[in-house]
Amino acid sequence: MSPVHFIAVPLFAAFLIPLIGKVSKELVKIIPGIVLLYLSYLSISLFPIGVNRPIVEIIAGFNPPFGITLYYGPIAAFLTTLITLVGFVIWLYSYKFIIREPTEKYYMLFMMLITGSTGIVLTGDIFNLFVFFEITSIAAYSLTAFLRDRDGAEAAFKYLLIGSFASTFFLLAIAIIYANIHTLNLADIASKIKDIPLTTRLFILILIIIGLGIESEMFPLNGWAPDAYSQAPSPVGAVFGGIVVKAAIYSLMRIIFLMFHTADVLHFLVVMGVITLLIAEMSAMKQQQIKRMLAFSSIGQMGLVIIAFGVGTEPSVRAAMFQMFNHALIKSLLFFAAGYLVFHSGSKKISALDGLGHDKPITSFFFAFGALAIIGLPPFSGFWSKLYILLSVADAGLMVPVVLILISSIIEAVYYLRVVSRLYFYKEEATDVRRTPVSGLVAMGILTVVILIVGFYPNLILHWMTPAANDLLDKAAYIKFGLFH
Amino acid sequence: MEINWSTILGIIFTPIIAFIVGVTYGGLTRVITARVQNRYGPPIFQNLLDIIKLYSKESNINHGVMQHLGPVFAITASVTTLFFVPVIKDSTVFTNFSFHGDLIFLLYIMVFGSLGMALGAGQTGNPNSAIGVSRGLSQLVGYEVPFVMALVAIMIQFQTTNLNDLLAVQDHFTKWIIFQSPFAFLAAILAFLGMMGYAPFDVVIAPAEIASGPPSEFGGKYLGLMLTSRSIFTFAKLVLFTDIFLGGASDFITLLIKTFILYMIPVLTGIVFPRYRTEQSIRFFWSWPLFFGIIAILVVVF
Amino acid sequence: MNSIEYILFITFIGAGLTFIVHHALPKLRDTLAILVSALDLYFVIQAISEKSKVVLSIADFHLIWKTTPYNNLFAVLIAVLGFLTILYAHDFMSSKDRLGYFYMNFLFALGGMYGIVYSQDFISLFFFWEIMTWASFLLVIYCCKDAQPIGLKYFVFSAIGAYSLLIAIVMLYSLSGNLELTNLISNFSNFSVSNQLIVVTLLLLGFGVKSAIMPLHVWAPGAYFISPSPFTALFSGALSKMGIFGIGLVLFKFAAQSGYFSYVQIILAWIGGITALLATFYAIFQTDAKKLLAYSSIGQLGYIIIGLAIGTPLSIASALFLTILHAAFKAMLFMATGAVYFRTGTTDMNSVSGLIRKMPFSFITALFGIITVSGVPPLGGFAAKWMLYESLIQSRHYFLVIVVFAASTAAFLYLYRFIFSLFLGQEEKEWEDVKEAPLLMVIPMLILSAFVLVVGVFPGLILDPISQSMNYLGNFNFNYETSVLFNEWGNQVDMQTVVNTIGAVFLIVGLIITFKGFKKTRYVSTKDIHTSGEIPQENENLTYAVDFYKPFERAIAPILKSSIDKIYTGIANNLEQAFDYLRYVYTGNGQTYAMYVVFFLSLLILFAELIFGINL
Amino acid sequence: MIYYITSILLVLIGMYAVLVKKNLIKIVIGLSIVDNGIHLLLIAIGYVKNGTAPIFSKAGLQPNQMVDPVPQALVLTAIVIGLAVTAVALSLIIRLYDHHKTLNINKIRKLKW
Repeated sequence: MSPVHFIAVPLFAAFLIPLIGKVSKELVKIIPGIVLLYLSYLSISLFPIGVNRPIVEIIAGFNPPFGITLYYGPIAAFLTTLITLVGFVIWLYSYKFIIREPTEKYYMLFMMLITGSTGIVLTGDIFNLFVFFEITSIAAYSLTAFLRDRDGAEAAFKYLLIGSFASTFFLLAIAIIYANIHTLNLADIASKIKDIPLTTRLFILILIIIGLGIESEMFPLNGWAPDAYSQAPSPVGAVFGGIVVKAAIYSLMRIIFLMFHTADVLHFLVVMGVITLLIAEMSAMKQQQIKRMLAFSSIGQMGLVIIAFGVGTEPSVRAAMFQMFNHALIKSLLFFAAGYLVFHSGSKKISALDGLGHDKPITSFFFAFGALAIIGLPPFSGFWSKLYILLSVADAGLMVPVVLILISSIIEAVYYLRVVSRLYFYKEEATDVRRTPVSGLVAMGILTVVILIVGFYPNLILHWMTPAANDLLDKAAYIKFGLFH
Repeated sequence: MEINWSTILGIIFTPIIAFIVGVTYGGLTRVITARVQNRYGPPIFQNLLDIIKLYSKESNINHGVMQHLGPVFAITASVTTLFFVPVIKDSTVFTNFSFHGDLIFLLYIMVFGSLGMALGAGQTGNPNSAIGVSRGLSQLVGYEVPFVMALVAIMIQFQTTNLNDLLAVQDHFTKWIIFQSPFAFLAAILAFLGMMGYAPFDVVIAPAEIASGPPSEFGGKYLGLMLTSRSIFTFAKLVLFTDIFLGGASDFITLLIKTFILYMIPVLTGIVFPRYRTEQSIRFFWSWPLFFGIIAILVVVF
Repeated sequence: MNSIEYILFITFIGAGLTFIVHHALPKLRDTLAILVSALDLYFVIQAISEKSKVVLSIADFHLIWKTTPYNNLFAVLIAVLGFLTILYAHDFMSSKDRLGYFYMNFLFALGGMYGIVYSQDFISLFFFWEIMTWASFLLVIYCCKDAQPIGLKYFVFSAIGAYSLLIAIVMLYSLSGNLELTNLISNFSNFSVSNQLIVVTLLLLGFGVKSAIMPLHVWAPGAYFISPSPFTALFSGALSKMGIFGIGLVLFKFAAQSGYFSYVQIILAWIGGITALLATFYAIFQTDAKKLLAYSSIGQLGYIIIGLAIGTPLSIASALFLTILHAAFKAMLFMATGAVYFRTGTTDMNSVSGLIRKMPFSFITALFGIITVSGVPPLGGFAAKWMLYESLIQSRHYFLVIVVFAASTAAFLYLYRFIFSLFLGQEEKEWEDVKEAPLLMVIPMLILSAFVLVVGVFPGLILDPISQSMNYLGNFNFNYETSVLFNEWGNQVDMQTVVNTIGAVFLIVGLIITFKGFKKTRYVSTKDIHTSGEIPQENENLTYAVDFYKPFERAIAPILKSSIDKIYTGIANNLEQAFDYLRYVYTGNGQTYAMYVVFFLSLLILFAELIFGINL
Repeated sequence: MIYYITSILLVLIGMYAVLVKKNLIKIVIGLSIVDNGIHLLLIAIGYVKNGTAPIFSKAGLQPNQMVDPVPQALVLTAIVIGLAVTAVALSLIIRLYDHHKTLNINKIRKLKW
């Protein structure tokens, strides 16, 4: 049992799937589930160890800073657990949802995405980070276009265009770093970053913010996001919102806290977070399509997370991670429910959802539940993370963001409740006789139960957030463990 | 509970006196109006005769229990008002319950009757009654405001809300509140015009237009009861104003003089003025009387 | 487990259970809901003597619930009203669908209120505040499609309120690191003046939205109008009182500690006064009974706020007295209206008329209700109004008392219209077959009617717990006896004498007039009226209802011209328009997005040192 | 030095193509040029004048006489990735052309706002 499995097993599965596809279609569908189940088990069993003392795995036999390392600390433990668990639920949902051929490609790309995301979270090497980023991105581009329709291709191309920009800038940053201090190990860079001249360092910082900010959906770099979210199949939307963005934002924050941990940078993050949040929520207000609305909401939530990270105190980072956790669950639930609502109504339009609440009560209930949860109403888990974010932001003396966050929450409530009321109170004759498959309902049910349980016992999660937050904030420990000193 | 004979005497005699005086004043009004308009007019006791005639009518009709009770509400309010006003200053008999209630209580109990009547009138289903009630209530809002302002000014000035305390203050005619607080008196007396319901504020009952309005469906014993109530209520209001502004009265003669003078104000105004429309009368009450009320309060405050 | 735990546990579990039971055993659903509310009532009363305290650790916070006299006062109010309204709902809702949803949210709202009143820290207060808000929101949108925009408006205003509460809470937390009420109260005087002012303002704003004070009231008429009547009774009677509960707490526990308290008092009192006056004026011109009552409710809460804001013992007593009374009489009126709706299917005052003989008990309830609202003796309303006026005059608020008096005189107008339009007037053919509401609907109405009568005669019964809770709020003492009220100058009103007098005269004259010529007194129909010689046709409409107060409307036309609602709608529309323009930055052209990236990059590079500083 | 300048030039040329050209193919070419520019930059970083391959091919060879091997490894990886991206991009363009019958990026904007 070692953290390498998180990367190796899904990668292996990804390559295996097309081969198995020749033998049995059914097996193709099941294998990702087994893989993710195994990874979930692995992540949970490794969790206590990683939280106590980071596990640093050496890949190719070279000791750091020369070799590639995996750094499995508290935050990585938390994020891998989140990714694998959400991944498993997404698989459960996809099981009956992805009925369109070629399913083996879907699952292959899905496995690659998991590989890339866990890789991003685990790696201790900046170039390795880039590679995993590219794996994730390429899988994501392809998944966006999975439905082979006109809009999917368009969305995928935009995503690709901007994504390539991101990778270019990120690679440029890596090149400049390497040119100056001849190392690629994150811990090593962190310890030597001060050797680089100031202007170069500024340049690196900007390139990294742009490069990783694109995947973190920071405004104005997030033009691709609404299209990709809304055109990809619903489970993929959940993957983006629940997994990819989380990994991206983690990597951005990891690098910033390791190398550029100054008050000005953090303020910049807060400002960008607020702008992202407000613009996204305002744009979501008048959306015609439900998944596009969810996409904007997702961007907005990321803005919230960025704000909380930007405050940079221990409680705020803790709150940010808690929010990431909640958002991953809730947004997945929303995408799941929206997927079947769109499926049943036969249109992506919000106006087509009228009266589905009577026709498809369970799916609609899940959507309504998710909507209430993401608005941050008690007793759902979203309430606590939002509360913690607000408390920590205010504690840092930033009352203006607090007010703006709450204003955006009101906007968010308005557009979500509009959809919910359409579901239940705009009556229309039901025509659709297809039923939501059990696997989809189970997936949504699991998320619902978790959201409720966490809502009542936030300590279950919060308890683990403190070491994770410290892991992110404590640069010295990272360098110490990462370099085997 | 010990039996207090003076209280019992008061309870028995006050309404009777009030009724007789009220009815006589009512008759006088008709005579005076006639004389001013160069007519001969009915005898002074015509009103009393009317009431007796109405009571003696054998058959009566009503439209339901609220109409049946409407006049009862009215007379209850009249008599209760009367009981809580000290009729004769320092008299053990005619003080009645005035120590157990105050001006604000009186304000409320005075509208109790109108509301009861309004309910009764409402049940008759006669549209004219409803129109009359609508007008009456609107006008009520009009004149209550300056009246309350006057009362508030007085209450603040003398630090009491009880009529007996006000009477005690006015122990000499120079200390009458009409002289101590003339603006309050002005506001109150203008409101009083509205309260009495003579022209120009008689749009409520406007006989030619809405067939007497609220009372139009009442006849026989009901109308008799209403007129009785009206007489008692007129007297009660006059006594109230006398107590507040004119220092009350220590004996019946003074009381009659003072109330008669007060009573002539609305009567004479009514003779010479044409009728206001509802909104006009509301606007009227909210112009000069309101202004006087504000002045009265400001005078007290500074 | 102690009583508070039982209350919270039973209510929330009960709420979930009713939803499940609705799908499994629909027959048991109503019984279960009634049982839950009855148990709540039992435990609320139990809690008074028990002095329970609950501490629950959730996240990093200690949630504390405790009984104090002030809490108990409101808890009893909620419990009684909750029980009666659920009893009432049994028949009222019987023909509706989605009853599981209805009862679940009803109980959630109840549970939220219990959580609020017993809470001793701001986290649990806010937590339950939100639960109450969304439960009530879900009930507001319960009925139909038309309710959706109204519900949304309610939710948005509630959210504004709740979030200003939250900002205040967050500020308090950052200032003192703690959210327990007792701690905050003792720390409050250490905060800087501006912080104190901001916190108090935000808290008042938050609680003010729920109690619908004037510029924030626009959600109320619609929400009261569209929600199902049993809930409207609870909504107006108890739920809006949570705002009052909070305002009382904020004013006397927090604001009173600071130097500018008198300014807060004056501003709040005037806001209350204007609320009372304008809401009354609006109420006069409504054509729907429920909307009329909704505006009336806003106005009455205005009086309560005045009472609290003035802050003399008598005024606080009057405010709390009115709080309890308003819960009773507004529930009565909404229930009576609901009964009319139940039988006729409408609450439009222009179409319903003459129900008095068909629905006598509803009429009596409505009559008692309006007498109480109007403040005419001998019912409870008089005591409340009397104390309010006396305290206003004695605390030298001369002009405010005029405003209040004008408002409560103008209230006669809408009250009369309410009862006249629904119950009096022409008995029309259309409503010939209307019957009295079912027994279970009548019983709660009559119970409340009896209550207002008893309170009217013996205000002291209610003033006992009120004076206890006032002692909890601060050192407020005032003089009263079971049926005698005193003002600060020592003048009194003896309710016993008043009631005896009124009762005696009424009885004597009533008996005389009834038995005089009893046999010759005939009842005739309302078509048999004096119409100046014309004989009314069978189908001729003789009801005077449309534009009932046209003259008055003409008189006060300038005041009615401006509408706060329109301003808000304008703002909301403009904002949405602006948002709509904003999303045009997402042009759909991939190249533009790439341009954004490059533009952002160059911007950052240009201002790198400015943004990221030189001490990187 | 010339390598650095060339690589920056390449990046700029690529950027120009991406931002200004309307044809999807040209945009993808632009992306590739940007990629190549950065690859060149990476190689240039590791380049040592007159250095040998980073293999101890003969005795007495000092490490500072060798070209840095790491950038080369990076570039190899990056080239592979760039290839993959280009492949995906081209396949997407094929599909876009199927649906839209055009390669003009201004006309492919069904998803907006």
